[in-house]
Amino acid sequence: MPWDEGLVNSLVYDAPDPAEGRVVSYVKAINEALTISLDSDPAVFVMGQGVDDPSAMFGTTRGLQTQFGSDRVFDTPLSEEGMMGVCTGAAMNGMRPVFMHNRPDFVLLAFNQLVTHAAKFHFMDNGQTTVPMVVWAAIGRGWGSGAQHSQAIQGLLLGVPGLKIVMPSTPYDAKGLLLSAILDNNPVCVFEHRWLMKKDGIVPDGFYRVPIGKGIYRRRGDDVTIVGASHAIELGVRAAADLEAEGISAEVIDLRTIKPMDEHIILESLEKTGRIVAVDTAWMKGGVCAEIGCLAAEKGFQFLKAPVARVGLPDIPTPAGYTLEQFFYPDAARIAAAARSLVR
Amino acid sequence: MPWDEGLVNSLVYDAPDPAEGRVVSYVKAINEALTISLDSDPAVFVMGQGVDDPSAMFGTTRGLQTQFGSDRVFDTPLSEEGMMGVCTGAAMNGMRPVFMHNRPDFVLLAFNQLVTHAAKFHFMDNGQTTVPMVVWAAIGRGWGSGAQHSQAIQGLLLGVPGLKIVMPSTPYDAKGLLLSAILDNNPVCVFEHRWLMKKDGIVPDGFYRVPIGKGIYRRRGDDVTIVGASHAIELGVRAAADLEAEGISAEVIDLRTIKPMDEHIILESLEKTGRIVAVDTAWMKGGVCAEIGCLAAEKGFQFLKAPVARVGLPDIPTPAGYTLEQFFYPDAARIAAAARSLVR
Amino acid sequence: MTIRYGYKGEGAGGFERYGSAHDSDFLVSLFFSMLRIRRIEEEIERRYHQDQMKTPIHLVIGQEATSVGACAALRTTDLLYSSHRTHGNYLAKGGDLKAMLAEMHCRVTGCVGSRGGSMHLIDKKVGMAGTSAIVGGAVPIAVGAALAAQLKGEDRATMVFLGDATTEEGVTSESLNFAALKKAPVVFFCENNFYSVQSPLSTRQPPRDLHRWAATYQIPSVAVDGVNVLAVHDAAAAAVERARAGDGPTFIEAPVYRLRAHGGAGDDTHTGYRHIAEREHWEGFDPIALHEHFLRNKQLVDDAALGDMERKIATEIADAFEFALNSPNPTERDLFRHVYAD
Amino acid sequence: MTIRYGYKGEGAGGFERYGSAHDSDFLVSLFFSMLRIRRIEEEIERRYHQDQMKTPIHLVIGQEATSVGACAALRTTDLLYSSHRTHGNYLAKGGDLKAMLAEMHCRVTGCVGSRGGSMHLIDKKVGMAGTSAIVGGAVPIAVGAALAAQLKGEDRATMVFLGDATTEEGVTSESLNFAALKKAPVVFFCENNFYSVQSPLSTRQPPRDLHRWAATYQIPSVAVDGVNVLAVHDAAAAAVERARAGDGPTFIEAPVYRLRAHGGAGDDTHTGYRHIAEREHWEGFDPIALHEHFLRNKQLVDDAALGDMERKIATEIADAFEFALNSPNPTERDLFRHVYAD
Ligand SMILES: Cc1ncc(C[n+]2csc(CCOP(=O)(O)OP(=O)(O)O)c2C)c(N)n1
Ligand SMILES: Cc1ncc(C[n+]2csc(CCOP(=O)(O)OP(=O)(O)O)c2C)c(N)n1
Ligand SMILES: [Mg+2]
Ligand SMILES: [Mg+2]
Repeated sequence: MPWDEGLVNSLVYDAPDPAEGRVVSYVKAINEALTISLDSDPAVFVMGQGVDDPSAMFGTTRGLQTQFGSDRVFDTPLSEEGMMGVCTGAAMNGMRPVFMHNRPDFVLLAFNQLVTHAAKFHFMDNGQTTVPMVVWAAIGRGWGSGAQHSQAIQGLLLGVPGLKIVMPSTPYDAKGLLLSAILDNNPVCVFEHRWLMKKDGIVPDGFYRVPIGKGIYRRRGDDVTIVGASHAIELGVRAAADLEAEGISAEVIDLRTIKPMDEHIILESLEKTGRIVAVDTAWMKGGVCAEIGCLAAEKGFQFLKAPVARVGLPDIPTPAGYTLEQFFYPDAARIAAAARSLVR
Repeated sequence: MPWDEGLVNSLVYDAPDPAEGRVVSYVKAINEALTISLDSDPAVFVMGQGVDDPSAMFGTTRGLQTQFGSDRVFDTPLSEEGMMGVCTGAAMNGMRPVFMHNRPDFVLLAFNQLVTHAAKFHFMDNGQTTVPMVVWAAIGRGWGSGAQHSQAIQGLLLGVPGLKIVMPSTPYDAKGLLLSAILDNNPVCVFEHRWLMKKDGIVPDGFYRVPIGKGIYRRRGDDVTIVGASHAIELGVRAAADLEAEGISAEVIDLRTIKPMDEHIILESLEKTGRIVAVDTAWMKGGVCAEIGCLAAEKGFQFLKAPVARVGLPDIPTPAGYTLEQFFYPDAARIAAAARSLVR
Repeated sequence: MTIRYGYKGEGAGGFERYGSAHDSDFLVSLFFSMLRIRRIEEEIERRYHQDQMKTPIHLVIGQEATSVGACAALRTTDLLYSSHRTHGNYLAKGGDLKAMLAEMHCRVTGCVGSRGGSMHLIDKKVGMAGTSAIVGGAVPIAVGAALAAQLKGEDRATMVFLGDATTEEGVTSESLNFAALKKAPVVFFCENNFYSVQSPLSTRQPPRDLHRWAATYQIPSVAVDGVNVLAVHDAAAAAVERARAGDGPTFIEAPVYRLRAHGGAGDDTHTGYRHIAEREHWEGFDPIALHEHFLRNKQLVDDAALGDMERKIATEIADAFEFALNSPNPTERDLFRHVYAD
Repeated sequence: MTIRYGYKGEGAGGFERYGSAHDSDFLVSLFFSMLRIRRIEEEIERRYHQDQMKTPIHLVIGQEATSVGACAALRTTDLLYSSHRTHGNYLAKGGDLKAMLAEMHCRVTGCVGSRGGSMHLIDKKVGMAGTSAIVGGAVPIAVGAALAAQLKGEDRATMVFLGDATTEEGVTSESLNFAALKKAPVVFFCENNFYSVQSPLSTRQPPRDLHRWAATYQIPSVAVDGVNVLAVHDAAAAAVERARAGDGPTFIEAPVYRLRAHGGAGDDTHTGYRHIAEREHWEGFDPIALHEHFLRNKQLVDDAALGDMERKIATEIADAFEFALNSPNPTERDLFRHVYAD
């Protein structure tokens, strides 16, 4: 039940230029990654609440059960922790499960299995086992998602050894990173953002990978570095455009993966700009913003010309109402303001 | 069954000077806080696996059931999430539950109730409800605690609005902070460290409070600030002593509470020393160390004379074996080395 | 097959038997409450596409008898906990319609000041004590509320509504076990509508009777016709009695049918996850039509009476929407309130 | 009362009936396996206070029949998952004693290179596939392993050991439900020793039969005498057969008694959480003594044979401890290995 369908459909993104290649929707890009993986490796299976229903997990799993059968693409009971354990056990025994959730909030029910089991088995049994599994969820926002259906939990998982965390921001990355995640021999969390699903993009046909652990420059600039991932960096790119009008040249780094984090690209850019704004879709305290900010002061101190700035969520639960949401969520303007304050 | 009893008993701490006041063990201090709370407020009850058994939660609940009855001090089924929800429901209806766990690892089973329910109800229902409850757990270390019985999860919870997190380092604080936590009208996590339980300290008789949200100087110094809490700051104090011998004057701040975090005392000290080492018992990435380090570069940048340093756990699960543990856990020497590197 | 989950109750027949025990005012009041909820839901549904209500909705059209029958067995001081499907629970428990619609319109006058939306219709004044948008989230919380009442020696019963899929969440098992262990004064009211969003029971559980499962926790468990408001009431009343008497929890399973989509406006049967024949089959057992039929037979209502009810309800609904639409939005300052309690 | 949880089995009587179906070598081998585990546990216990084994221990003294009987029904290629109480499972499944003791001595030659300690005795070569120190943690994982075998069409059964308290964890209910739904080839072996650490069942669950509870998930469930290695074996064999045949999961409840403390060396009954009379009562139903009695009656063993066994076992144990104690410690480099797989 993507109740936010209407909202998401109302979002507007610049259309990619078909001259540049094959234009595919974000949702279709994910669907292609799943199709290719299921097709190329019998060990892959896809499970999750409603992956076989008419809404097909926002459309990402559309047609998969018909094509690959109900043994490999199946609905699950409402048992997040149990099913996370089932994935772990299957992954420990030669399978490559992809466990899809509507919302990261539901993954919190399975933290014991994800954090204390899936992420640690390979270490605990001295490498006898590998746990190649993907936990996929789409961060919600708007239309009353509220405190219990909008939580971005990447910050909670950053400090968990053994896990990888992927957060795409484009259809190209959504497909390429998901393909990499499914082929990875470790548990990988893929956190999408519901608002990106309306995006179209240039997406190559067939198989390709986007490496896990490598960030990418979305825009080059000299005055300040805006770094983050997913929907936050989408806003960062817009902020950079606004800043340019004021003569502030912002460099924008899309980390693509939060863990492992590409420290090299962050420091490389910081060395040039000396200023950094860390952005994230989650709470600022002790999460991705904090990690980036601390990293800058720890390993890039000699480059820093100004305080580090972070733009994420305030230390407040997500309100459900429309008006309150406008005050709660940072936008491109707030990122631009933060960058401006460092440069001026 | 505290299997690490022998290990903990083998730890050595300097004995407090009886001339300074009443000497009480760390465990007894907690027991006093619980006794006073149960005695003074009929709304308080204590529950947890084995709180009424002969080992009495490391001794902290010794005698409570006999004194206050099995309605107010009771053992629970092995159902962490369910019992966390029970606490939440009871707290929403006039009670003040204290839910005790042997290990923070077990709290991970209850994250859905703790993070998505207890911490958010007061906000979600517009203040109609308050959720005054305490979630207590003792971080384990050594004697094969390993990856699944040693997790310090304060870093995972730092970004959760609505929660408070308390981490005492002395018997005095353990009692005073627990009394404050039980009187607080919000969900408060109290994370003890198993190794501190061997400590004796000067503890006033009867009721007193240590405020939640205020740090304290454990030692004054001019060259570098060592900041953290719990067992980590215990090591920080030892490191400062070693540094003094080398003529490095370290200031040591015990945050006492991780959330809310006393930013003022950190910045006040940083203004003087210009150098900061963030220490924590948990993983360094995206946790308490990262938050402190980011804060320093965000709000204390003008004071910083050197990079921020963090000393916590590497991005590796906890090994069970004795030898591996020695390589895994940072000690006072490692904190001293970090401080030294900033000063030299 | 076309009808995967059919109606197994006694239909109109059941009403005669249960009816005799109740006076006519009560019988009519139950009808009025169901009709009111139905009309409110229909109006919400009608207006939903105007996008003024920026909130998910989970309509209870077809499931009115469970909320109304169960809540008729509760006092205002008794507590009700609920899930995402809150409308019927909130209204039947006595929640204020104006505050409900204002909440759905994201106004500061909403029952929770626009912080919760439709999944958090809470009004503690009338014992609508809490809801969770996380399936199963409210179940242990309700047990905790019951424990509090028990510890304080209050004469208070607590009821929690849960769906069939909620029984798949481990926490529900944990809650049943603890409630049974402590003889907590709680009633687990399971609305079994056979689906979780668009997933049928068959893809989620082996064939089994939910009330038999609950019974293995040593909890008295019954199955009751969920479209018969009288049967629901009597089962709930007995359970609430047991709770008050200190005899512990009860589990009630009520088969019902959701005549609309899981969420949003309109029905989504056409998408193919369930057969149109199944919905039509259940439309033949509309809880309101069945009860009306019974009342007419007993000459307790006639066209005139029904007309009056409809007019009364229509006016109330119109006023409430007007209130909601004319209410102010929250301000930025409101965002910072109630993050922490003093 | 002094004996809260008494033995309800047939005692020696049960052996005759089950025994007839098995050849003498098999009957004797079961005895040898139990005796071996007992002696190993006793030696671990004897040396534990020397603090050379810096690891928690959860002895299975008194519970040997469950591990031995159940594992005798498994092939090496079948998988066994376990909890914190691993010693019996590991040894009965064919785990290497030297690697076990080295692990407990924190040596690099340990079965998991000193990363896991006694709660992670894993040896995939012999199908000792995984353990969790988190109660209930291994249960859904075992179901996942069974699902993998099912999807790959492997002729492989998976068994998971769990304790009575493990049935209180919601995830166990979730696991039963999913296993039943998918007819997963898994056997849930529940050792009901009536206690969770020092907490009796009565403080954790209402009075109920665990196997009846499991049965409501449409899982064939049986109770079997946990001190009768033959009864355990036959029940396990039937369950494993069912799994292989594609008929789905089985739940086996075996009442047993832990004759030692939950953790550590020695018994802790004197601390008062259970009555000394209860332990003494169960000592009268020692699984090894009962089986020895049966074998002697059938003249399958005599003092001489037993003496040989004891000597054989003693030598093996001495060698294994020597191996462990002479094994090198891990180095710092080992810490960084296997954090992530390539
Ligand atoms: C833990 C969790 N998982 C998934 C969801 C998404 N979800 C919302 S309602 C729902 C269906 C629940 O079905 P049921 O309990 O039968 O209640 P019904 O909607 O049928 O009244 C689901 C899966 C959720 N809110 N919480
Ligand atoms: C989730 C969790 N909660 C608590 C513990 C602490 N603990 C370790 S073993 C144990 C007892 C488990 O009892 P049972 O399942 O009956 O197994 P037994 O020890 O009796 O064999 C407990 C409570 C744990 N390891 N994991
Ligand atoms: Mg349902
Ligand atoms: Mg037990």
